[in-house]
Amino acid sequence: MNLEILLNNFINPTILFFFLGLFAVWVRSDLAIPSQVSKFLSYYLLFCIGLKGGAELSHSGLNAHIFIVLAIAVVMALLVPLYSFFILRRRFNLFDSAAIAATYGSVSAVTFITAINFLQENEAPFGGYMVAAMALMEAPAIIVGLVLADMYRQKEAQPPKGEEPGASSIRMVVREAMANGSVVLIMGSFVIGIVSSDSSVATLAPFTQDIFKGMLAFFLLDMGLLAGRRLSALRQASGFALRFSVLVPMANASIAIGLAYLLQVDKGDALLLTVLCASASYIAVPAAMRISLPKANAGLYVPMSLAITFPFNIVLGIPLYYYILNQILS
Amino acid sequence: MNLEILLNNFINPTILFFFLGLFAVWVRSDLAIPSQVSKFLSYYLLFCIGLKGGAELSHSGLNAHIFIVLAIAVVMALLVPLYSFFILRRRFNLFDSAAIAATYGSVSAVTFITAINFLQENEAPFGGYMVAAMALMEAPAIIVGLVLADMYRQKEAQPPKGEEPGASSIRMVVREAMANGSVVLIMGSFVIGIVSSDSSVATLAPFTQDIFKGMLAFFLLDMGLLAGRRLSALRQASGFALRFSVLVPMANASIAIGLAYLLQVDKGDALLLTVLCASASYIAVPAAMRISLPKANAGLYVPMSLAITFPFNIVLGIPLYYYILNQILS
Amino acid sequence: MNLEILLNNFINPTILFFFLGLFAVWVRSDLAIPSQVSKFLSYYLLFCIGLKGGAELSHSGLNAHIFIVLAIAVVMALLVPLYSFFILRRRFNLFDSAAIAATYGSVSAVTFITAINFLQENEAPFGGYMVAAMALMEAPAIIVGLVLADMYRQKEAQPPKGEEPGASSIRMVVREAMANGSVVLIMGSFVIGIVSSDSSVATLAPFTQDIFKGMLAFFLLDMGLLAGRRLSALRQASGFALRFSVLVPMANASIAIGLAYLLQVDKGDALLLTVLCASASYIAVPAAMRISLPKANAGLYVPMSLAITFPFNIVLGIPLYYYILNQILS
Amino acid sequence: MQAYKKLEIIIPKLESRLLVKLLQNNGIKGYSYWGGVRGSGDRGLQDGEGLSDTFVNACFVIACSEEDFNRIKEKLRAFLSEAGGVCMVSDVNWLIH
Amino acid sequence: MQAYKKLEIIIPKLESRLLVKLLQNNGIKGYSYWGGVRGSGDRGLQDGEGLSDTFVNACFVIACSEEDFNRIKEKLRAFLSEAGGVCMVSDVNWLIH
Amino acid sequence: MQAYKKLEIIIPKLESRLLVKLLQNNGIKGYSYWGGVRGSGDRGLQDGEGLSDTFVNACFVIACSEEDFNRIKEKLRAFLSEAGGVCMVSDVNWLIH
Ligand SMILES: Nc1ncnc2c1ncn2[C@@H]1O[C@H](COP(=O)(O)O)[C@@H](O)[C@H]1O
Ligand SMILES: Nc1ncnc2c1ncn2[C@@H]1O[C@H](COP(=O)(O)O)[C@@H](O)[C@H]1O
Ligand SMILES: Nc1ncnc2c1ncn2[C@@H]1O[C@H](COP(=O)(O)O)[C@@H](O)[C@H]1O
Ligand code: NA
Ligand code: NA
Ligand code: NA
Repeated sequence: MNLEILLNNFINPTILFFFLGLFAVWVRSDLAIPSQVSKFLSYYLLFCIGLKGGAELSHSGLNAHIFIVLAIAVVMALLVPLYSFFILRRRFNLFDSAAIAATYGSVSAVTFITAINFLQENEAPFGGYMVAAMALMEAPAIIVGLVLADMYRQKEAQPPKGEEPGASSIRMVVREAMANGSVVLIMGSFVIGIVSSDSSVATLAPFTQDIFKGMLAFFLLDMGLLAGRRLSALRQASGFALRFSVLVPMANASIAIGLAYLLQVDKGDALLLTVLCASASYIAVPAAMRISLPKANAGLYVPMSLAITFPFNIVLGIPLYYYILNQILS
Repeated sequence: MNLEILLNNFINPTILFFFLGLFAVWVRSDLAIPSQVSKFLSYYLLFCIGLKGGAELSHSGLNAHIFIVLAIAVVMALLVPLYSFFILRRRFNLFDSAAIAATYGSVSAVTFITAINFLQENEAPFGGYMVAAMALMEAPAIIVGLVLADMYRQKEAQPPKGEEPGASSIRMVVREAMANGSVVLIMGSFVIGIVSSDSSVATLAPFTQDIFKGMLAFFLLDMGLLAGRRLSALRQASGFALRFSVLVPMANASIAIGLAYLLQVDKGDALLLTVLCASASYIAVPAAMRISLPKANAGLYVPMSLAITFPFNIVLGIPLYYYILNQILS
Repeated sequence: MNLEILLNNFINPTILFFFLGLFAVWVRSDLAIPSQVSKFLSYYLLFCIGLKGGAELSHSGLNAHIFIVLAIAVVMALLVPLYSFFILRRRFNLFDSAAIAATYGSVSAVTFITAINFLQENEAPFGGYMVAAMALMEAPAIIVGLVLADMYRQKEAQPPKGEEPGASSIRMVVREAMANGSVVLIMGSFVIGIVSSDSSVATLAPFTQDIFKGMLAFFLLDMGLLAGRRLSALRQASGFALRFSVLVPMANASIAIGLAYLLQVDKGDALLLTVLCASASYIAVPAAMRISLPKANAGLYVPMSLAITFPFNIVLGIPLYYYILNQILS
Repeated sequence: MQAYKKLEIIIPKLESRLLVKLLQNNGIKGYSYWGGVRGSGDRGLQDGEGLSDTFVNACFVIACSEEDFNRIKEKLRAFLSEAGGVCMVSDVNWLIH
Repeated sequence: MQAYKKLEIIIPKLESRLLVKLLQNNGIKGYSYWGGVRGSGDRGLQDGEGLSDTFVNACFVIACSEEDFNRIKEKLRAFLSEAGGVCMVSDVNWLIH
Repeated sequence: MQAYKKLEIIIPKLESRLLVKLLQNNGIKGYSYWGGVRGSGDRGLQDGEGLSDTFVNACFVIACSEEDFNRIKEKLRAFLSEAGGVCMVSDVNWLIH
């Protein structure tokens, strides 16, 4: 077990397809995965991961350990946006700070799935319940972000948006975040994986497992294209924003690794937990922020999480975190 | 063989994904399978079922039994809309009655495919020619519905629609119903399945069979979403409409079961025939009615078939009909 | 080895699905593969073929033979549009001649992929590097076509299109042709196939190989639909255009077969080379011509290549070329 | 620039083929349209959902001369009263090239 | 034909649901809209890319009476100033059927 | 409300990138457009079919000041005469927010 895993990760075809996407943007190719196909691929991945997680949990059963990890997950999802917000306030306006904080406090499902793929390639086991951890971490950061924005906002009379005054109220946004398509799909598949018989889950395996890796590679090509297209927006971004996009995830990962060490979380689960903390949302949270904090600059928080933090995590972060966890966990 | 099959059907992952779709609508999730992907999935299913049916028929060959079943199918497709129309006329206006009658006289390909999946899980054989039965049942009900509407319509001078007076003439609508995408695809695949060599059909199996179940599960998720979204339209519907949506399919199923018993149709084929009679169209027929009977309320006949009859059949109907057929057929 | 392969090719399900597409258009069915799905399928095929080609090349390694074939490919890609242009000029205006010449000088990826499928079914080996040959042949014909159009164009002051005078300059068009999505995807996958380990390419096989044939069949259905829809445009086309669409590809094929014989190219590679020369572009080149030669009639060059040359090649051409190559190559 | 009538027509998508025919049969050579239009009107909500095009509209934009418009006016009216939908008419200038 | 106001509104797609609600709550029964609209304005480029609808707009077309328009005018203004986007108002004739 | 010119432009989709550039280079900051537009005109039928964008159009909507319009008018004309398509110009009121 050494740093070779980093290199192996790098020349992994799934990761290489991500770079192909970046490359295509760089040479200004018209290569573009149609948006509906993109969405299908992302739903497919959630469908498979949820089902698999549920099926695995129904084998392993529940234990105290699981609840500890889930608790860490939620606590981190509340803590990260909080301290991120105060770091961000030193340079950004209120709205941007709140939106970026929510973005980094929440999670990236694709990074999570890439980490699962990484574990499978390294034949390291992990608990199916981590899928629940991911789902649990999606919404809290949005709440924290919006509450912070609300608290610090000048108490000016706000222009009513739409008819209902509470149209974009925190309660509504939170409800929407929890009913977010990705969350419902992965948690639904998770529950279906738990209640379905082993044999019936097995009959789905050619769809959910055999072609999974190929679909992921194809999807990462798309992610590379999307990330590449957002890169140019960063030219106007401050050095502060760029540093934030790498350093804060690393700090979050460090805290997660520390907690995993203290509480002796299993290696595979520890990696996934770390990746969840280190990752930033670029699908669900931006969509929520666009509505609830329309004054925040989507041209800033999306590129930060999608074009910097995401590649950083899947290329360097995952193998790095895994290397460290291997050193410190038995 | 007992009522356990009903419960087994219920906790089958494919059916559970249908409920996940309903659930997602209920919690007002933004989960939505993109429409083009939806269409692709439905075409995929028809492609596979047609090919499989054709390949099986080329093994079993033709016999008198087959023609009996096909004849029952066509007779039922003409009879059902006829008596449905007169039941409906007691409460609905002419246009709605004709459209609903056509809807229930025709068939639902997805229900049919779900029934095939059910048979495969219960390791019950069925004849490939049933695919042809399905295709044969698609159009007749449309003709009957339009002829009825025409006969009872006040002979008022109708405003010409488009240039050609016969633009939406019955002949044209019928031609269109028979050239309907689903019919052409399933019948085309069926014929290709017949003429192709076994070995070449076998090389397609990873696509047409191995991942089939997963694609079906994914598609039923979509059907759940679509059905869920139409449910709300039923709040204004009369109790009569709701009762019709369950009782008429059951009556149709009973007649089909009776005929299957009389003519000693094989168990698997009998189930599929029953399901075809009990199912109602919510794709092809509504599209045809929207053009040929624009005054009929699509907000009524689509929800009836999609949000009531379809779930009723796939959740309760299929195992129930199968249970009964098992009792009465040797 | 005899003409039976032609018949076998004809009743191959993948080819039959192409005819099903034609048939659907003929009966005016509304069967239509959604455009985004269409694009996904074409990208999927390129993804798989590229990866497979790369993986195979990394086994076989480079040798002089390879460079000879690649050189033939490029020479043919420059030569074909040149002589085509002068043939075309006898009947067509400058713009149409240049656009058709570019179309026939370039290649059709789908024809190429169908030929690979044909080889696999006949268990004939071929070199992975042929993927590179295909990619190399995409752009040169566009350059030749545009240079010819430019040379023969009256030196009239052209109205500036957009701001930049060179907006649609040859340089820009060429850059775009080389950064064309298909080229970037297949070459990128090719390179990834070369650098990835065998084991990691193998884990993608259920996606890239097992379901490949089914996806191809489904895609050819779509191609049949597209070709069928363009057929009607040919009613106005001259007999000259129709003859050109069959005879020039056959002439190109003959030259390629001759060169393959002279230079003793391996049978499989020779077939692919022949098919590349005989095929005409109907995706990349038309898109390029639409921008750079907007005065050329897309309603002419697209139907010629898509509705005549493409079917001719996949139905008759491929088995015919293969039959001949089998006779003359050891 | 030249004065023209602009028609904007929103109808059930399934009727588009017939409207195209109506235009072609009446010598209207220039028109544009797109699908995927949701909306609400007399016939209730069209939410764009479903596997068929039962609940989705199409939008047509047609620039034509006043005579062209007068020629098809009544036919359009008849078409719309059967098929549903709206037709908005306004004046535009066509930037002739 | 009858004189109407035509509103053309382009807003971030994620706001469409709220705008539909605003229309419905204010008695506007007829409207049409579609997504997939790219563009540029005060809030930068909307390139339509991405897995969410963060960078894409929707276009609404509403034919309504002058009173209808006057009734929702200020509410629309408030909505737009919060959500972003544009509203263009012009006169049209409705081809009544 | 403020008086503006509204341009509605329909061109081959493959030309959109160039038109966007033309607008940007001429200081037009606000515009919207979408693809998937079928139609018919001088260059025949655009049926939206095919794997490339060869037979599909895009529709642009631009609200701009009269000066803006006058500035780009001739450039637009030249663009359209090369690329094909139509440009319709009308007057609108912009509901300023
Ligand atoms: N006043 C209106 N403004 C804009 N679009 C309308 C209006 N009325 C109807 N529509 C559109 O036309 C479609 C059909 O109208 P209807 O036949 O009245 O249901 C609706 O679904 C809307 O998309
Ligand atoms: N002058 C304009 N003409 C046409 N569309 C515009 C104009 N200004 C803004 N838009 C559209 O409205 C969207 C939101 O505008 P904004 O809030 O100004 O960024 C833009 O992305 C454009 O699609
Ligand atoms: N009179 C018109 N009204 C509306 N759209 C038009 C008109 N003329 C042309 N178009 C659109 O502009 C596209 C290109 O026009 P053209 O260059 O004339 O073929 C056509 O495919 C139509 O979508
Ligand atoms: Na995080
Ligand atoms: Na039925
Ligand atoms: Na060629």
